[in-house]
Amino acid sequence: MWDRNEMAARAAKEIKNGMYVNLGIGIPTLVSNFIPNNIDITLQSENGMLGMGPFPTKQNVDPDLINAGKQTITELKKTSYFSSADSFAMIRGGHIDMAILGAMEVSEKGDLANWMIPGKLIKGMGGAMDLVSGVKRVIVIMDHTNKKGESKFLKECSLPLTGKSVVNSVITNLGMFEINKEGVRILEIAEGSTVDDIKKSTEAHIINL
Amino acid sequence: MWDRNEMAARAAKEIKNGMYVNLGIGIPTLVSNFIPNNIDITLQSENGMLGMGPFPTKQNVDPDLINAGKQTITELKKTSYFSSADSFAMIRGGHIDMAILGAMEVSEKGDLANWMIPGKLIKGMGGAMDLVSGVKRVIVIMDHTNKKGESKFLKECSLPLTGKSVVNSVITNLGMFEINKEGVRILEIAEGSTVDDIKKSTEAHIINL
Amino acid sequence: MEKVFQSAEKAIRELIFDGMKIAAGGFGLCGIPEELIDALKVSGVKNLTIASNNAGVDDFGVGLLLQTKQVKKMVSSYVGENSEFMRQYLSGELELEFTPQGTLAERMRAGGAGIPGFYTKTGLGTVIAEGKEHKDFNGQTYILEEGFFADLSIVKAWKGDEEGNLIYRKTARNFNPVAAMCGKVCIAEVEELVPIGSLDPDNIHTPGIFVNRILVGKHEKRIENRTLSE
Amino acid sequence: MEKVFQSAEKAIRELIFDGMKIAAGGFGLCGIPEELIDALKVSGVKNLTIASNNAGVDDFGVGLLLQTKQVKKMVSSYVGENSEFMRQYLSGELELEFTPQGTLAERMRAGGAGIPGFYTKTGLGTVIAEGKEHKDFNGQTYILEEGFFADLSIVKAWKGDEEGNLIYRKTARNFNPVAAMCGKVCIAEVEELVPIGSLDPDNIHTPGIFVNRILVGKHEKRIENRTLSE
Repeated sequence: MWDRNEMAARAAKEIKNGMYVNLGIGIPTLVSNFIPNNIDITLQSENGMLGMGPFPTKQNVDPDLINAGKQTITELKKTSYFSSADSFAMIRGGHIDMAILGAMEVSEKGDLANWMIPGKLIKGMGGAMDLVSGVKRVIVIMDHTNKKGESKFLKECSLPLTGKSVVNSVITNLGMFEINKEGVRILEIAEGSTVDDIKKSTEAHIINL
Repeated sequence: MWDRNEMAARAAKEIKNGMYVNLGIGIPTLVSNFIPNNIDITLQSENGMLGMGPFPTKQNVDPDLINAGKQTITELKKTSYFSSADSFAMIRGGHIDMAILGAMEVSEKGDLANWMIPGKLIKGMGGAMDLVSGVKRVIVIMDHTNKKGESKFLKECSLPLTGKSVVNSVITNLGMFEINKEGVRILEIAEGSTVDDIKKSTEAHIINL
Repeated sequence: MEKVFQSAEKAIRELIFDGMKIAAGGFGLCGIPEELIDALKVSGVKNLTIASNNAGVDDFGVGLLLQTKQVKKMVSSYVGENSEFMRQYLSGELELEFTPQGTLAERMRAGGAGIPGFYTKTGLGTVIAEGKEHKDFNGQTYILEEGFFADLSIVKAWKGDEEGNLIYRKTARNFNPVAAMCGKVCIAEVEELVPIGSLDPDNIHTPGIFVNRILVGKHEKRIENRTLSE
Repeated sequence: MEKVFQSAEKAIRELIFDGMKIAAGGFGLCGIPEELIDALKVSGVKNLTIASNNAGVDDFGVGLLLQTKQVKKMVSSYVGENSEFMRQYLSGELELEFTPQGTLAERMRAGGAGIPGFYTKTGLGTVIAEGKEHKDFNGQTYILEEGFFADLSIVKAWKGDEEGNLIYRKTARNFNPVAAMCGKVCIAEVEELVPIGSLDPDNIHTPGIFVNRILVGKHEKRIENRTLSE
């Protein structure tokens, strides 16, 4: 079983030198902690920034400098700022190499649900619908099951979708999975987890199981 | 009969304080010479500049600073530069108050032809199609007749159009005309010209003639 | 044309009416037109439709106008940090046109650029696409989104001059440049009004043609999520 | 990812192929990628489709590639200053997709922004509208124009850094920022390569994400129409 940090570390391995990457709120934010020093990437923040730096020290907090999660951050030497329209031109125009996002549900066809639970919780899609439809590769990090132990990796999503057939890879506490036209394939099983654990916790059909 | 400068001076009278104006190549360029000092306007150049200044002195020529006619120009204190996309966002989005353009032909419905003579001369529409479809008011300055003495103010344009029902006012050597839904109306007759001169030189139907 | 106004109250006067459509700049509490929002609150103008990516928080930003029930409809991508927003929406008191963040930014730009509609892949296969025209280009399906046109734009910039030329600072730029474009009238509040000629003409983010009125405001710049490095 | 190349010849190598689509920045002879145009000429690549507002003049700018008959088709708004361009078009040797200047700029931006089509009033009722879809919005008719997607973008900037961040100078900006967006690969030639961190992050006109390769060029900057005040 991977914990939050191990999931983030696994996602970090997918990031290659020179990539432009957008990290979602939550566990995806942790991914930047696991990028090796010899890998130089550029983080995009969809509120209008390329080259996002780490969180600030107390002295460096700047209310005009936040990320898409509204957290205070810092800039780097290579940073550029731009409008929301230009930011999403990058995202929707296919210029971002990878987005790593959280999810409520993922289906075996790569459908993603992560923005609302009807009647209960509404966050809004923010930039997620734009990201999943525009970015070259979409990786989801999520717990394999919800608090009740029900699978979040489903045949069909039950919640309103963020995007249809948009997820390329899924990283959960149990392992890493690839979704393509043939279906879902296990790429890697988390240390301490077994094929049986995955079988029990997955509703989606896995072709190499 | 008005000469080039008198036509330009007549057009200048239509320009009110605070206006954003785009002047076409040729006689329209002369209009800026006739704007009184107490009228503060901003000239837009569609290649990406707001606040166009006069032509430079020999010492101030800058190859990076030209207008839409590719002429060297200068900047003012209030000048801003932007991309062609942003420039035409201004134009097409209706933010420019007035465009003053030349014409080969104008019809009584306000159709304008000024970009090509099939098989003979092709300049291209440049930004003219964008200007006539986006700017709040379009004024044409042209000679009333061509070199053969044939009317350029027609029932229907014979040349390929730049825009349909786009011209609001026409200033020729014979006078100034307004085009609206009712038709063409003489607003002013040039000093030294007569109603008869206009009658003889105009194919378009004029409702107050 | 005098563009400089002495206060937000004076700047909005004669421009506001019940039922009007407003486009507001800002992302969360960052780069929001604080004084103009206050002036709208004080004015009591009602039944507003406001396009704004978020609605601030309960007691700051556009959230203030939700508290006073001056808003009939929001056009937004995110409700997350505003419990009153979520409550009014779930109870049916407030209309909400959920619009993906990039689609919202593009709709504002389109409105300002004379583009009544454009195609995008964003939202395809989701509730966002329901009832919208679908069209194929090069074998892929896209949906039609419409340009957003506002009666009034309210934006916040860092510096501005008397011509209305604006520059923004860091991520406080966000939706402000596109919000500025799509209104019939645009009012900008700035931290500093500088003399004409002091802004670099190569680096003006919003040319003055888009700005009809400008005023200097005081800005609390409240921080929503102060996150520090360890 | 090393973006800096030592010459235009090296920068275009392995990227060019006969029949390719190129988007070029520049307006007239102002802000044109002089060295990249020369490198394309020297390479002998053929049957090009080039989207460029003009084609320079007969012996400078994109006109050089017309002289050598390397161009199959131009996508342009203006032919006026290039007699060879006009001659080739009138004789049928060259295809020309006449595109209004604003539509061309918007098509390039759209291509770069993932927008396959948008509606505009420009060209309505003219030959430009023939064969294009017409659609009404709020009682007015518009025509559908398509995003422009290029295999390669060639642009000229004033300064750039190793990340590919670019800034332009005065009206030499023109089509360069949008041309840079719409290519699968974009090469930028700059007058000066500056260290990372020396460009103001608030004032970067083209963020490095749009630029794949960058080189320093020498620029003649020929003036097309030297007009002086009296």
